[in-house]
Amino acid sequence: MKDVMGIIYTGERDDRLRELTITRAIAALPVAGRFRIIDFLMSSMVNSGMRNVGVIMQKNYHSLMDHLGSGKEWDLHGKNDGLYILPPFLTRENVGLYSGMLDALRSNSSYLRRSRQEYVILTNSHIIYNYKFDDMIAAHIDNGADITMLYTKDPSMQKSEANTYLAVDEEGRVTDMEIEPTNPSNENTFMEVYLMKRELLRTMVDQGVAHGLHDLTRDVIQRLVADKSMKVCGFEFKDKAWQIDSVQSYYRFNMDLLKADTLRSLFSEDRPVYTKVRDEMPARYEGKSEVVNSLIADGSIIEGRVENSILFRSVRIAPDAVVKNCIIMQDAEIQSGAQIENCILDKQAVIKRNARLIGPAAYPIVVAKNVVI
Amino acid sequence: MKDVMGIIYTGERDDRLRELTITRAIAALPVAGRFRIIDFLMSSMVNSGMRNVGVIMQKNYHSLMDHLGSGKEWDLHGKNDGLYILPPFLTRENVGLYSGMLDALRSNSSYLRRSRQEYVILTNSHIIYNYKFDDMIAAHIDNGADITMLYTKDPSMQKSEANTYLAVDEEGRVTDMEIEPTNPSNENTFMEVYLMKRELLRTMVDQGVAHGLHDLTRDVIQRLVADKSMKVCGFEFKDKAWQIDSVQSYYRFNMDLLKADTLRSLFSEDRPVYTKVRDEMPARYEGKSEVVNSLIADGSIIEGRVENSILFRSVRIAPDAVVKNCIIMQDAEIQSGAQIENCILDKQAVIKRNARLIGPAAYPIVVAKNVVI
Amino acid sequence: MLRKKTCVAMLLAGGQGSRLGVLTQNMAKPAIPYGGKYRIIDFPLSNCSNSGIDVVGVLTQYQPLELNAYIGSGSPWDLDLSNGGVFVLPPYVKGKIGEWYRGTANAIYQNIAFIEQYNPDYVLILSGDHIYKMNYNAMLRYHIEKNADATIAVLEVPWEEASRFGIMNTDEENTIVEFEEKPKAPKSNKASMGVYIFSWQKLREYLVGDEADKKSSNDFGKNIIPKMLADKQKLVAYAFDGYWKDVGTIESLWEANMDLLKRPMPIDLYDHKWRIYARNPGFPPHYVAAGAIVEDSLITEGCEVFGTVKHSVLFAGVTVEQGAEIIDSVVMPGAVIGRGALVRRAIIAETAVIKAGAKIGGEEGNIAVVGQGAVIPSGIVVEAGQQVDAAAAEKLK
Amino acid sequence: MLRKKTCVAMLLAGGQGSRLGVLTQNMAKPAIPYGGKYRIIDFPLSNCSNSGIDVVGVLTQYQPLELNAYIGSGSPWDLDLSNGGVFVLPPYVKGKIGEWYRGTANAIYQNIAFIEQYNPDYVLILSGDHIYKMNYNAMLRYHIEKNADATIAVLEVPWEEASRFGIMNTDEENTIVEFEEKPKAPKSNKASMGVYIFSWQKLREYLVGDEADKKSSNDFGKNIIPKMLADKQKLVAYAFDGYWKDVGTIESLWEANMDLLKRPMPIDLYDHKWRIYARNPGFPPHYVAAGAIVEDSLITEGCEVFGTVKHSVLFAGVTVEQGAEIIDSVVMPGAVIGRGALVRRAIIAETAVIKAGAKIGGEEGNIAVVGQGAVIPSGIVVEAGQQVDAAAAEKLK
Repeated sequence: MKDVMGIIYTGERDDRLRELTITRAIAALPVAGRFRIIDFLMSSMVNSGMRNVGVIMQKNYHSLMDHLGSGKEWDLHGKNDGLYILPPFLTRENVGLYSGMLDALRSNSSYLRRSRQEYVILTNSHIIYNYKFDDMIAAHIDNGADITMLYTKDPSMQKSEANTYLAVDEEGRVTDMEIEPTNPSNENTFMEVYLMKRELLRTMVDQGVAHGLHDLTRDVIQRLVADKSMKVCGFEFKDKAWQIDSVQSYYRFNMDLLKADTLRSLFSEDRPVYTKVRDEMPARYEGKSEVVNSLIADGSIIEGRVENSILFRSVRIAPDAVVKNCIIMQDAEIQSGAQIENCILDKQAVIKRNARLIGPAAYPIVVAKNVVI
Repeated sequence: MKDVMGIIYTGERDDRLRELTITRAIAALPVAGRFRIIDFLMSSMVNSGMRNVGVIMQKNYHSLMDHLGSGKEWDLHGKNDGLYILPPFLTRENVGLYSGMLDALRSNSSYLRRSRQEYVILTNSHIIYNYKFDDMIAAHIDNGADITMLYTKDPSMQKSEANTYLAVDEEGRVTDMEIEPTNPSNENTFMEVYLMKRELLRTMVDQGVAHGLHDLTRDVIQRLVADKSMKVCGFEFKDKAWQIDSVQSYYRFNMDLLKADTLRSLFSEDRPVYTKVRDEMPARYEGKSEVVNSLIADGSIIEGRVENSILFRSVRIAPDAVVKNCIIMQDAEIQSGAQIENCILDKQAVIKRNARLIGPAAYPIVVAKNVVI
Repeated sequence: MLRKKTCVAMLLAGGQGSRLGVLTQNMAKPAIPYGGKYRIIDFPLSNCSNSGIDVVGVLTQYQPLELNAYIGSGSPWDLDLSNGGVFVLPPYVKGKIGEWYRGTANAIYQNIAFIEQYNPDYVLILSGDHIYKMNYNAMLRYHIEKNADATIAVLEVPWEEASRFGIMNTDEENTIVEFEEKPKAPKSNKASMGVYIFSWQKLREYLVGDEADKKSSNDFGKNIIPKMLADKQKLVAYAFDGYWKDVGTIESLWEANMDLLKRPMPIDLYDHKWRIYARNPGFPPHYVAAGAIVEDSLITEGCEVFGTVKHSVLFAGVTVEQGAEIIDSVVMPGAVIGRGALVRRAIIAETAVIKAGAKIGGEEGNIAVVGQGAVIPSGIVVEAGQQVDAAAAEKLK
Repeated sequence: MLRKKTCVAMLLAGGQGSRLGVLTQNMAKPAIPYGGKYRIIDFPLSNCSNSGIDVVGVLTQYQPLELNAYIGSGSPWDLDLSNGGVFVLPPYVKGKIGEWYRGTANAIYQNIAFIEQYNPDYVLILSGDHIYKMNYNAMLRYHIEKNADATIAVLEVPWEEASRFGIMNTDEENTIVEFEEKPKAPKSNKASMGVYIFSWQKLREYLVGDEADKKSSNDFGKNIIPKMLADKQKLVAYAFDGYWKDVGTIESLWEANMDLLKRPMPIDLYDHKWRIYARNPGFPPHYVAAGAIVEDSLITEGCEVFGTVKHSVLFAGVTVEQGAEIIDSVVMPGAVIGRGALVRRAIIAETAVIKAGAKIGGEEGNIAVVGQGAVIPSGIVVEAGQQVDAAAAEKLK
């Protein structure tokens, strides 16, 4: 498994995530009380034995870079291989804005060239799962595939309009691809994970860019499937995954974790999820605290009532405050007597004494970073 | 000394370095056989006990980022403090091109804010020295200075037209600053090193930017000196330093190291210079090799004649090749019978069998990266 | 090849900690979990890291496995350095013979070569038994300022307890004029904290001398310090007035955990300028189910609480099943408290399992202890003050 | 808390290496410098790193200080990991008693708990005495494919030398049918390289059995392997045909260094896909002055050469003064060869100083050795085959 490298592309569109992505890439979105979305991808790769992971950055990557740091939390701080942060370099040839993944890969072609692994796994960064890629890789080799695409039949993954669907024959070969169809003719949602030889990706990038193409899936892979010039296979992912492309799907994912079974399966002991450590002391319950069906991260101090909610690190819930169906990010504070419901509070947000903020269940209120209400 | 942080600005103009800086910042220029310019600054800071170093990147920073990696070589890969790579972030407020150091600092104001050290040392990246800042810091505190500027009387440092000169009174206070004068009225060349409290720098950046200023030295410090509103002191640097701002000065610095005394004083044992390690085997002398007054890095294989030259890592000198007064960077190759003199070969350059390339001593020929002659 | 360091720290972690009973059966004392997510050694290591002391030798010879794995490359404390870092130093064979550490001074003596690699001016001697936050660098500055040969950190203890400690009698300039180990009639209430700074050349000289003295028990408190005093060396006391807790017994370990539930906490673990670092197991936030009750407690990431937790400290990955009740207790990493079990005034060690309906401890009396990995069968009662290790638990079936 | 690993490596670095004379006086054998910038242990550690084996226990009890400092956090080999890494494992006290390692098998036996932390399927046993590049992962795949209980790496040695080795007699499927230690009439020339892979559960069983056998000398070659063969366990030979050199004696260490001067080198150290990593002291490139002569040699960064160097290996930071002559020799880090001194067929250990005009070694005969830190006074002659340590050199004055 040292022979597979990973590339994570973090340049997805993020308009439907509103205030949550003003200052951060989707990959850097805080989730599940103490993680960022990219932690799941990085950990999946590392737990699969991969030792070389490149993260292509596009815009708003300050918090992402900060989070990844030296890669140490993922044991990716080696002098050989390790974590490679690939921001859009401002050079004579590169103005820093990619018009698609092919473009982004071309700008980082020297990284692709210098790497020593035989295979590469290429992913986007807006789907959350915790997965060992071992079976997918074994199938790729067994099938003699040129390219393997990971897909899922999970109905909850079919909700996005921007999905790609794969028709897969009984031998596992992809026979047709539908990109962003209104009525998909099958249920196989592409998970935005490609596996192929590194050399093949290099050739595809060179050729694609030389022919003025930008979009890997639409311009290159779909054509290869259509003209059958390469063996493109599908591999089914049977675990649970979540697509984060809107405030609603972000909220839903977090709330799903309040089911103990879902929580346990996402954070299975043999696939730990690594993240930046903050060294906070354990959460502290004081006075008349009352907590029901909630996830609470270290560093929090709870004196009020918390129900069906997720508290990130170092959140303070003052006495007589009531928090219901909320996601409250790091260092936020709910002052005494305040009451909030169906809200997403970004970092350092403050709800002042006796304030009330109650959103509709279907459309949670987002309180941006540092805002005081 | 844990109470001082460092900020290295790498956005200097580099036009006079020609091909050498097409794809790299000055800070990333290979020097002295196995180092990059920034190694001297980073090591000086680390050897002075500093544990938090930010490197502001501007353009062409791919190789610089690659070189610095996780900061491990400088023991700066900690989870607290450590190395912070600060590329120009593309956000709504920041288009990625700084119009001066003030601007660059503003874009990285959150780093400046979050850091915990009381003092900050701010430097450019085109002057090479190996220095412990301890005395400068002690003097700053003893003098009760608001700002301390490092300067040198070394005549060889007075050659650049872009220098700033400081008039310093007997108490060490800077009474006048001349920026890029044609005929400087004193010999105190500013070394482009500032020391001040972190909070003071933050205030200056905020105020400066709020008033539409861009240039820290010209727009802010010079005014403070003029109106005496702060105590700006000078501190004399008495060791050897080299300003790298042209192909000539680059060549001269490297050639200076062929004097054993200069070499020993720059690489003094108590101030080791750290750099990225490449794990090459020792240099190998084979057959009729002949080496005179030269520096040879590990990984090289020498079968020909080398005189007054500097060979970087993994350079190959074939039998009957003759190399004189040259700087030959990593992985370059001089094939058999070739003859070169007064040349600077960038990485992976190849001089083919029996080729001759003889430049004028005063104006060495630069052979760009990957070029085959 | 190694760079000179002004000060090197040597952490004495060799004791068997036999007063901690079943808790130290398979584990060196400094590896004992404390405070929901720490181990005792996190405190001196974090203090070193925060004080800018970046060479730490950990002297150990007893069950170092867990400690070794816990320390690893030193990265949680930013001590994974090329120039310095944290080193576990057990005894080794020199020439033809090897010998175990005979006493605290002998342990340092045997590692003189380790220390001299860094050519330090000062050596900081620490022990791995105490919970406290302390700036060793401030103490070092004091040592230098006073031009002392040795500086000993002291804490003013209540007079009535002074006779349990090593007491330093000082003059008005904090120079130590007399040292009394557990005096019956203490003349001062300044107790030694077991934190010493020595000027290295001086200490070296005394270590060599002490080693030559066949009658010496090679101990800092019993031999080195009294000898230095007798020789009129300059020993000064450095006053510390923060929280300091010796966790050498079951009762004191339990108390130290309970101290964290006080309001305000007597030791501030929220201070971002002086964080206490720990190796992080990487769990998700803790989960409190509907129907669970949690009051006045510390709960760490990775826990799942379905039952009741009152005035207790739960470490990472503890499961409290429905109807289980935990009161005034300390439950260490990965332990499982089964349905309807009752745990009161007890310490449940790592990965122990309390099966449904078992009862551990009582409302009063000494603290009950269930050892690492012990499985207490359903319905069994472990009385207050009782200690049950894994082997003993096996026999309860 | 630690993650499962498929394979854990245990590196036996405990030997005193007494056949290396003054070179191992203050240093464990694996820490001996080799090849201009390596130490012997760099080879097995780099092999592990390149093979993707990222847990390495280094078993040592003899003078581990230099080794400990050299290994540090493991970063030169990318083994400074949170999940795994390199650990120095000396003996420790369990319960009330501590015991030193009695043999290679006992050393592993004493560290069963270390191994089991990672719950491995396989254990790779290595020694710290050999120079070779080997993909242990390929050997592991072979072990799995063959469904073996143990796999032993073997090298075909010249028949005339076979009686110096442990020889494996195999059937046509590479199954080992007999093992003979230094046989007088060898039936095969397949010599054991001291590299074993065991299925862990099987090895564990044999280690426990061996420990119970009071007559056993607790050695892999003498006890474990013969017992497994006697019990008809499946032992297979894994053929290796690259460069492999035992550097257990002065002569073989010198030869191994001289091997690197051959054209082509018998071991390829330029291979970027299988780099041998080493801790780097951070020197500038080496300097060759006008008037110096360097021929057929390896010179490492940090050297300064003013004299003559022929067919020799110079480690980092060596100084060769004007008129000094070094021929057919190995000069270890930081040594200084004074003006007009002559060094021939010799090994000069770290930081030794050969003063002006001294003569070390001769044109023939055994290799002369000057020990670590020894200062050979001006004009003194050290004959071929003579070994002078620092103390002996002191008396030469």
